[in-house]
Amino acid sequence: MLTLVLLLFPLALSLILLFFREVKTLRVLAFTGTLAELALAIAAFVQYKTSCHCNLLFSFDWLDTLGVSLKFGMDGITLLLVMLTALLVPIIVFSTFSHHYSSPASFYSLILLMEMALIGVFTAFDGLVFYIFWEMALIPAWFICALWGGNNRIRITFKFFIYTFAGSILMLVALIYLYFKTPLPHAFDFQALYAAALTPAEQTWIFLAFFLAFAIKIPVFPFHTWQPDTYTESPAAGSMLLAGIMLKMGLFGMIRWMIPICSQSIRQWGDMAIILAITGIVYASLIALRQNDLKRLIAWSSIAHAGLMAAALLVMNLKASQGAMIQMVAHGINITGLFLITDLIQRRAGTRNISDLGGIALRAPRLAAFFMVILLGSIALPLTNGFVGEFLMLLGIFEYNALYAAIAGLTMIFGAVYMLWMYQRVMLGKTQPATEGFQDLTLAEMGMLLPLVILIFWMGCYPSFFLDIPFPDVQQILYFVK
Amino acid sequence: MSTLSSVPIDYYLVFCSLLFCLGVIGVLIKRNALVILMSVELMINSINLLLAAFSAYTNDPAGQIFVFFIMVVAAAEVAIGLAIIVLIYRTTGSIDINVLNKLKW
Amino acid sequence: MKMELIVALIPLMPLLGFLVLGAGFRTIPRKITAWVGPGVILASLILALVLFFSNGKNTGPTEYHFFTWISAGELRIPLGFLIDPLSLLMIFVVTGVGFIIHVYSVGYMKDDPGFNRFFAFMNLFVFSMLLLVMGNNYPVMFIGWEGVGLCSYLLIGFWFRNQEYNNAAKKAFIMNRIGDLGFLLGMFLLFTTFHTLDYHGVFSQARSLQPGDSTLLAITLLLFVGAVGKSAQIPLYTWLPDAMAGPTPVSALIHAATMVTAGVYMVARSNILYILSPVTMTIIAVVALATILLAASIAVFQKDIKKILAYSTISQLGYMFLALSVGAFSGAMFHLTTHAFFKALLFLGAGSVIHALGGEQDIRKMGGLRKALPVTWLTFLTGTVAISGIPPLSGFFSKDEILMKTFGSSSLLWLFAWLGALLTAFYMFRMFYLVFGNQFRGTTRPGHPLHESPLTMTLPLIVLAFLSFAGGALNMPGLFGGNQLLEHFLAPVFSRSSPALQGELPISHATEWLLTGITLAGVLLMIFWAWRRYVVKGKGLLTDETRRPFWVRIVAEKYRIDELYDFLLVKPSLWLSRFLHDVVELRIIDRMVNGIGQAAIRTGNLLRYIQTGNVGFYLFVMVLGVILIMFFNILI
Amino acid sequence: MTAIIALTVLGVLVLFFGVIKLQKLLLPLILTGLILTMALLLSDWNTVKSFYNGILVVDNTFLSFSMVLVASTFLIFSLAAHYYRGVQRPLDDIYGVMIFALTGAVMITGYGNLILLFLGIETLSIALYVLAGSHKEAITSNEATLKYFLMGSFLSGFLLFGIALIYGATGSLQLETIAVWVSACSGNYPPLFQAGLFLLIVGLAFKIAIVPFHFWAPDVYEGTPTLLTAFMASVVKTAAIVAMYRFFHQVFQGNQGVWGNTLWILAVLTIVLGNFTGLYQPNLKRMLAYSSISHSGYMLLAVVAFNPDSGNVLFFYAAAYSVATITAFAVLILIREAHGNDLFSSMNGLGKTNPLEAFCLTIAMLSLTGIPPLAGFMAKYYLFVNAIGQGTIWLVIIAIAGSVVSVAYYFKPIIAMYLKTSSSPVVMKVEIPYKIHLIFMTLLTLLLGVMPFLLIGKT
Repeated sequence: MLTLVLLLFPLALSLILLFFREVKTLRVLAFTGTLAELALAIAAFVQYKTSCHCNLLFSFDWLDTLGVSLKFGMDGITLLLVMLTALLVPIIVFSTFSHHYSSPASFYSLILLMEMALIGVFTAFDGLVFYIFWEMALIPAWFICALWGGNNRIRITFKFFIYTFAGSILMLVALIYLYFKTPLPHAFDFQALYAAALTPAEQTWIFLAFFLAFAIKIPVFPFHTWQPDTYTESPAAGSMLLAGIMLKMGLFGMIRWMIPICSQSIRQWGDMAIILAITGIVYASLIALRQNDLKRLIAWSSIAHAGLMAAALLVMNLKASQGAMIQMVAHGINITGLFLITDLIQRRAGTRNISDLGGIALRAPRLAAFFMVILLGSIALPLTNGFVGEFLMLLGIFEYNALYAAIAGLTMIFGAVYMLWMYQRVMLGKTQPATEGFQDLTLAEMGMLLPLVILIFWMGCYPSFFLDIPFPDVQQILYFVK
Repeated sequence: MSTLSSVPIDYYLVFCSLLFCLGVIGVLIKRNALVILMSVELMINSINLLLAAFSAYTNDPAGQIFVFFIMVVAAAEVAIGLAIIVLIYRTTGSIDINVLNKLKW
Repeated sequence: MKMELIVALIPLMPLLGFLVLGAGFRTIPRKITAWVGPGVILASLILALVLFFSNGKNTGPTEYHFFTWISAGELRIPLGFLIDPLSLLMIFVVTGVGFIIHVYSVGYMKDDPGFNRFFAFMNLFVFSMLLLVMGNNYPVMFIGWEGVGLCSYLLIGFWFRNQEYNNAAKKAFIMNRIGDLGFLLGMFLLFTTFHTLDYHGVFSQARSLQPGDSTLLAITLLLFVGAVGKSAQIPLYTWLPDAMAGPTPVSALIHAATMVTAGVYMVARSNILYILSPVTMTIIAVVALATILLAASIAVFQKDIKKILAYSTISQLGYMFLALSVGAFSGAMFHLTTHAFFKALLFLGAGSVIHALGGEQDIRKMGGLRKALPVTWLTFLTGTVAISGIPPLSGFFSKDEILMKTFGSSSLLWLFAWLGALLTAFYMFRMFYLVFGNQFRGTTRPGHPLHESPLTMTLPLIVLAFLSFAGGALNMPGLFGGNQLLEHFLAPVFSRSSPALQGELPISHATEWLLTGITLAGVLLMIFWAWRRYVVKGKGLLTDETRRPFWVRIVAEKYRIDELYDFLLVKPSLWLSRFLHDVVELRIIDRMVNGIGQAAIRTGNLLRYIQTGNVGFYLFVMVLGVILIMFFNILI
Repeated sequence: MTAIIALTVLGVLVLFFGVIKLQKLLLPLILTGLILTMALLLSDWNTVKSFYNGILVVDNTFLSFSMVLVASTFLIFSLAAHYYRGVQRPLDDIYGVMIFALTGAVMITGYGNLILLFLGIETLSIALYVLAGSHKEAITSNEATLKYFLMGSFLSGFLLFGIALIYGATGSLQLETIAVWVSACSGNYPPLFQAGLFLLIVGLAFKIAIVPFHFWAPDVYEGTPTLLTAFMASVVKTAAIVAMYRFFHQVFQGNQGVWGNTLWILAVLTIVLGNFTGLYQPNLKRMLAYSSISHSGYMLLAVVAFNPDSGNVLFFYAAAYSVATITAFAVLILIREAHGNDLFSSMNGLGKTNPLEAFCLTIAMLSLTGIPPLAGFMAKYYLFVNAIGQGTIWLVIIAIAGSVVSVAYYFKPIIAMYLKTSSSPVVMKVEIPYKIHLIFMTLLTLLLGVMPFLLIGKT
């Protein structure tokens, strides 16, 4: 039941928000609402932990003629991502307070709608319901990016929409096809789908369909071309939602839907996919070396990280998968932090161009400190959240194929190169005209960044807490694969 | 009845088909709305004949009843058709079907 | 007091210091910082002593587990510490030298606006370094390993207004990262072979392996890559000279005494693995020798006082690796220790000189500082003599031992090592004479006369001078009637690998005396030459450098290695980056994606012309359709 | 049966009201009449009767689809008040003819005899010829009616010929009898019958606007007064597709027949051409015409993958499609009034000036695209499940490729309304009932999407 509340609460709130005009009230409502959602998520977590891992199932026969049932639930994997979502959204909402968006009502209600859709994606235990939310998430995302985005947003966000839509609709066919392969009575329930009897050929086709959908969403090289532009053109909140959470949809889909269903064909064809992902790591990192736009640079770095996560999931061993799971959270936190900082800088200096910035550390040592911490997280320094994930993932990949690990490991070096280069150009050196009168962080802003920083260290120093949450389910899935 | 059935059915079939095709060809090659209308009538009449023939051969009155229906409908259609042609003539001063092509692409 | 607590507190004290100073780096007054910064280090030094004496007799390794850090499947990485002689020695070096340098910094950084930040970073460094040496498994070592890298980055770029410094810092971090990747892969291979990353587990299993095992070869090589990065050996050494951009105490602590020796520590720690893979040992030996000579030769022509010391550090590290490569682990650790003393001393002395000259680092603008800076002069002299290896100073014993062991393994190696020793003596005294000999060549700024440094700086100098004078006593070789304390102390750590060492031929005392004599003679000759050249002839490097022979110029320009790397690595990767973005990304991939969309729209534009608006045409096409349908369905 | 009678009476009454100058009461009369018809239809739900020895068969297929038709008409009529606001001339004729058209449509959802099929279609068509030209002054309207009439009568000739041949082959016009005959010849049919069958298909394909018999659709849609275009796009299409479905259902007892490949190809052609051509249209109305073509392609998919469930699929699809389309046309009417044209450029900034209307149009567009959780998605989903169940997966893949393309044009109005700003924003005056009507239809779209079980599996 709690799951359902968790799902419907943002929806209700987003509808309520539409009836308000006053910006202040809207902000307060949205923020408190999202905080309440976070509280709910935590409550769900507690219940999950205490009540012997019963996965808070809510089920309702929706289209029994078509074997579709509105089935929502929580397991460790879900929980981790739901918590991430519930945590990041308030921060994102908070970060928007300093902006003045036109028609705020729809803005905040869209954000909440998005949250609802995301939680739906994560909690869906039914294939079709998963797909429905998957598509639903696209609409608010598109509107947020398109309505409050940059100058040539129309073309770019449209490309984003149609590209991702094209990718995911193939998944629908795959799902329906699976549906008919499920043991009678046909059902979309994920256990049923796992049990679907497929010939190798069929499995390969389904694998391709799924992979395309997820690869575009994540995005995995070479399906990434929509991503840098979209991240760059989107409003800050949009970029955070896309990179911080929506990206995880694809990875989540991989582990929850693709891997258990087509493990055979992954064994057979997975190498192609892994090679793509790893190519993407190097490719994106290299390109990131020469980006002048902060957001764009972060976007490229995100492609690199996502590639590593995808590869880790595809090698299908426990370490890599666990690493990917924790890295999903870590990446969500780090990239949100990076976008937050970018946003702060852009609002203060009026530009995002690295070449126009510099010497901010002189004016804003606090900002410099926070930035450094988040940056360390994203270049995977030990005792920060980034390391645990990358260590496990690389170890897992290494066990699968040492060469892949060696190449994927380059991300450690390249990541350091472009991130430090960026930090040096933005924060260090002498001040530029743009950064002369740069204000240091206000208390509010520090309060906004603090949770992220705390999590960065918490996850870095005591990751066991986070690793234990999804462990049983990841183990089960991988056991299932064997 | 006997006179009808003294001719093999295939003859009717071929003949009516020919008539029908004539009508079709007429529609295709003519540009004058009125003539096209007449060609359509030709098609319909060929069908009427065919139906009549069939019903005669199968001793089933339905076909012939159907013919009556068709005649009625055809009449209605012609009425409407003429009205439209008149309308067109009023507005464009011609009944050439290709004069009117504002609506395209 | 419980042992766990003490052990835990040793690294935690500096961490505490970091947190305090870091949190309040704008508010805390300097006075307090001046006490807190060194204080925490002193605290952990004392704790280390307590630890040492409390379990004085049993030097056997004791492990302390605190909690499981990372766990996935069969992988369990505890956050645990291993206290054994080796780690104890390192703890003492780190905290001891670290403390002295902290004290020194109080004086040195007195007027710097970033006073608190500096000490925060320094404490953080000590914390990471302690983690590195105390960890009981590779990942924990790796934490420290990367942590010290970070601190070195932060401290090299301490004066971040200057982008040159920032570049140096970045270079250091990235080169270290390259090494770290090797380390990481090495760890992975370790895990896949031994299914554990604890020292204990790994070594106990490794002992059962055959010497020359191929997996071990790979592991050791990968780990060595890490060591190369961290300890600035060929080919990853170029960051160290640039690292001199940092404040001098940083150079003393991080880039001379402790961090750069982490590689040595790591190899010594995994001695069993290395003993079992002779090929790696050979490679190390070659790399080490090459580094010794290369660095030393470059040092001869340097003009920047700190750069000279940096290159000398590189070559000294080379000596340590040489020792490791011939299995003289305790020798390496011995040299590590003494080197920590005298190199720290030299750096601090240099710092005092720079301080006196108001930031001047070019030795051509120095000279005759003896009168102005007596304490510095004397201590610096001690350091110089020590590093040149003149008895009875510490450097002599440690280096002598290494040379002996090297000779024991192969006389060819010894020859090159010997050459290195001579070069060392030469460039060190060259520097010494140029700085302190003759007349002052520089210019003093008005109102800023040459002055001896304050007590906070000179006192550490004196202490270190004493240490580097008497440090040899730690491990007096049997030759001189010493009872190799350190060697025996460390024996339990290296005993496991000693069986494999039985192969080495024992050297008779006679040969030892002979070798020592030769070395000593050469060294003295070099010192004499340096004296002739720079004091008597008084050449202050004022000879214009264009008339130099080609090879000299090459050496003077550091063999153009930096340029080479720039040409081989930096430029290509930047070019590749641009190529990928401008051509592959925009011209190929993205164009393909957009192409599909545009193709669709074009098709649409073409197709819509079917809708001609001409009824005749419509009718015709329809009939055509009918005919086709009929044709295909009935006639066929 | 009662429903048909009721509708006929209603039509007559409308004309009568016109004669006695009760223009004001026309719409109330019609709406109540339609509701009454609905009631009548509902009243004999789940009863199977046949009238006039099987000419008209009243079963759930008939009832459900008739309800869709009547409901759509109802929705359209409730737009009429606004649409004909300024018009002085009496409207009884137009309304009456619309009702008669509806009657024809209802007839062909329940024909048990080809005669009734023909009569129904002709009733429908002839009425539509009139309606298409009902805007006498507009030359476009004239052109529309001319084109529609010429092609319509021509193609109904083919239909008729087809019926005649079938009659000749099977010796009967009664579907049951034909069915018996068909099952007798077990798979291999004489060419005479096949020819008849395909001519019949062609005749119906024309009404449904299936490529290559779609040519009338774009032009006629554009020329016809918008309200009536809505009628064509929803009612006529539904009726025609049902007619086709019914024929196959009755005659072939729900198992695949010789027509499979042909329809397969026609469906592909329709989907591809409809979607691609839609891409380049400058104005909303014509775009909707092509969209309707592509949707007839999708509906055809249900007939291609023929199985007992196809009826349900078509029913739900028709309902979802009709609602969305009528919503779109409803907004289109407003835009036309405000700007005199319906170019996308004239919709710029609508999101700011008329948020409600913009929102409704957006929902309609998304539903037509097939975005969850809207009716359109469920319809497409149900369709695909049905089709893939029958193993026509490639057709489905082409279909989804088509709907990916369709995103491009369905988003044109959305982008125009929300992302573009117009130099001279015009705030459209919309009276409350109209707004309510829009909201109602939008909610209907949402409802069908969220609770599809209301309609799925009901025929």
